[in-house]
Amino acid sequence: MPLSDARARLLARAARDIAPGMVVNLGIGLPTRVIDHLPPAFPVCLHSENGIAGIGPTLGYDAADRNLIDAGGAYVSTLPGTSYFDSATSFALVRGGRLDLTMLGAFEVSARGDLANWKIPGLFTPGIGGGMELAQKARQVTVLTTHLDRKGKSKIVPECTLPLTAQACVNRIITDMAVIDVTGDGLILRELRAGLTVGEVIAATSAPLTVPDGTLPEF
Amino acid sequence: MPLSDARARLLARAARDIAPGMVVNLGIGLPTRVIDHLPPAFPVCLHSENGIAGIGPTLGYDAADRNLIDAGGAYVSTLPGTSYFDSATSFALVRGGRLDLTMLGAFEVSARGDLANWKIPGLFTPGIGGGMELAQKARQVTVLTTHLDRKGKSKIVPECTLPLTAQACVNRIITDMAVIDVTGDGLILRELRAGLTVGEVIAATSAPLTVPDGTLPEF
Amino acid sequence: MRFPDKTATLHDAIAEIGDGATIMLGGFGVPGTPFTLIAELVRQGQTGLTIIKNDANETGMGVDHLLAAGQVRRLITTHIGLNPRAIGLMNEGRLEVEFCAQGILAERIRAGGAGLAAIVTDIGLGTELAAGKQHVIIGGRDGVVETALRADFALLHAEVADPFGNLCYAATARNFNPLMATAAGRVIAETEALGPLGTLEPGRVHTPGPFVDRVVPLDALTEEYAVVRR
Amino acid sequence: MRFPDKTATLHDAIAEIGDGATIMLGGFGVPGTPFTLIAELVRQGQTGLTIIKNDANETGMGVDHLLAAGQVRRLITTHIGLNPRAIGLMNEGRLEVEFCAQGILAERIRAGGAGLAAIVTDIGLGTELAAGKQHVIIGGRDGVVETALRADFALLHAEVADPFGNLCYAATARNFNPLMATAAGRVIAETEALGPLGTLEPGRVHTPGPFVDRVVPLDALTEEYAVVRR
Repeated sequence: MPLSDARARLLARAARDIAPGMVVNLGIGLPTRVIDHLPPAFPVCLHSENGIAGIGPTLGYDAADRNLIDAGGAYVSTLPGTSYFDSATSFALVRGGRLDLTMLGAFEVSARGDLANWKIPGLFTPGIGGGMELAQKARQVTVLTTHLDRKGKSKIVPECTLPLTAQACVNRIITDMAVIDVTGDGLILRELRAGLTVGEVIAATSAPLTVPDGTLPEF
Repeated sequence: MPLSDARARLLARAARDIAPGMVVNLGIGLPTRVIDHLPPAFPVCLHSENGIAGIGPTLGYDAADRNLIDAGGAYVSTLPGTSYFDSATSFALVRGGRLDLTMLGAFEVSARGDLANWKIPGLFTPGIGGGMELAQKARQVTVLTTHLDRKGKSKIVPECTLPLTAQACVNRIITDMAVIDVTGDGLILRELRAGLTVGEVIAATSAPLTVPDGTLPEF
Repeated sequence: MRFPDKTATLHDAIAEIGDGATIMLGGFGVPGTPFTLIAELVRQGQTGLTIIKNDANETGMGVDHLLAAGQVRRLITTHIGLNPRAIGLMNEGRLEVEFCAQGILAERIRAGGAGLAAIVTDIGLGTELAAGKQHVIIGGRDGVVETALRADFALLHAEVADPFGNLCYAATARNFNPLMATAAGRVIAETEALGPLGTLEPGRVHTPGPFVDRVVPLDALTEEYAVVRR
Repeated sequence: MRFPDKTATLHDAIAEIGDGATIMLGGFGVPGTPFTLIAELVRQGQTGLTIIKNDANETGMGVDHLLAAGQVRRLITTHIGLNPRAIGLMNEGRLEVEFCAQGILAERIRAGGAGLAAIVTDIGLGTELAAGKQHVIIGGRDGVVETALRADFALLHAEVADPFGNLCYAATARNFNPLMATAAGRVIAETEALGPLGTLEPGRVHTPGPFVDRVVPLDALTEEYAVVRR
């Protein structure tokens, strides 16, 4: 299966975790793309940490409002019901428990849900931005990532080696190979990408995976 | 001199301490009345802790807006340039150093500027309201009060006996008898109400008063 | 994309509140006090409540009805001088009252809403309001730790709302309302006017919809909302 | 009563800033960044500055000019990933950088503006951002003490202002601007439009006039304010 198709399945699967009425923050990169996989007129409120709730469709440069961006710098639009607010209010929403779900990228996720996605010492030190608070305080934290890094190594690891974004914060991992839940009993394999076997996923995962009895759903 | 005339002189004298461009909070009671002694179109911004800066004239019941009051419950009005804000912002203005002057009433003021104006144990326990922060954080705190209480006792005392509103917060005391500054060297008599002698003011003041050389101005 | 509709009936919104709940009530004096929501709370009769509100209103208004009905166990407030019943109940030991400096009450609520544990301030140092509170030294200076406040419910009064819960407050009716909107598990707003989505420009919204759970449109305003002629 | 007129020329407003000043700069990316005030700061050449800003803009924009001119000693920020010069200077040890979690930077600034000493939060616990910071136990739980930030100057960008300094921000250009407006000894706002007193309805004001010291009307907007085509 070509990577682009696997990624489309990942995104479509992730979109199914967005329930009607949720307030959701989609991180830069892969997570932002989930929105394209929601049904039209789906009742969800997209938040961005630079001070907007209820983000409408992304606009091209010619239609863009120079003052209306999301935290990733994309030019976005409003909908009836959108609101703007300052940065303190924006993170009050996150830390105060009003963000139902965030989907974030990852460099590494550990077996107990530690997340590292902001710093590679010596190589990449851009600063944490809003990621720490999203990871630590959203009611549900889902990581969207390729299962393997560019060198073919598992991004799902027994212990993170990179500086943490937040400890024990990830609830679910959705990759191009599997859906994995992070629980008090460790990582549990929930779903497989169509065409893969349990053995293939276990082989690609350096952290221990629990596999429930019975047939796993495919996506 | 009748009390009402002495009070008018107190208020007129207090009004002269309001400099052009100041942001001022006038406490309930006597202080509120200072505004009537300012010249028309005087450039001052009146703040009230319930969330308004730039208060306009007080209105009668028939002209009142039910949603537009000051912290004392008086129906007030707006001017071009008035703003509304929430209670956190209102006190950010006070504690953050943007309130140039507050004028407050007092039960007792001590020789080092301690203020007691909110509680008489066993008799009167309404709660502190915004008074503590006004007293502690306005850049200039002026007490407006009758020099003597109803029993003829000095309200300017060596040490407060009532629960404090704030320690060492008062900069100036304006009474129906005198203007007194609170300094690192104690209380200094600055001005006399017309017709009174230094001896009369000293006799009416239970805290020690320093009297500068020369003739004191009258008000 | 569209947003969920949070409009609810007065009865249903208040019926979610159980005995023993902690409830924040917006308002500073009359402006911003959710009199209709409070009246329904009196009608339904939940008891053992902890109320967090700037003041206790005046005799025959708002909080006074809850006090008269014996529904309030504890009151966290800044000033109750206009409510003789509140002072009387406190003096008789039948109502537990915790006084805060007004701006510190605002900050404690805001801190709860912002997911903070506490703020550190010099307000109250050397007075009885700081007595018994935890202290911490910040940069060599003594500070009082004021813990964050959250509630089970916040009852608010808005001038204009949309069904998603975007709220706008009138004049000085804003006061504690937008702070409390962030600081409760469930936020119920009564509103004088309810318009469709888009009624409020995005830049005019005082409380963003995601903070609000229930919007109760008011059919009419009772006498309590009117100008008080003293 | 009327209100003082705080309008000033670009030159005079920035000339108040001395070498070694701590300066907050509004903006999150392009929206809300006071590019014209920054350009004048570059022209006047004050050095040894501490800059507090969400980000370091991008190459050739805003903060980048200050960095290129060697005017910045220290940067307190959340993310500089779009400015290779900032990262380079930091890695070479020529720019001191303090990273904060974004919402914690907002809260620290807000705390400074609100006259608080610090806030206590669980954000960053167990990560390097909490390393070396004071801790305090609140209600049995570990908290990180994040100290309040204040600056000598705040430079802001408003969409509309009046001469008293009431400010309104456009869309997501609000971001850190209203927080910084409360947290500096002197607050200087550039504005795209300046109207007479009364231009802004009292309920629409984002930053109340009393917080602002200087209002600089912009004659024109430079290219830096425009949509960025990547």
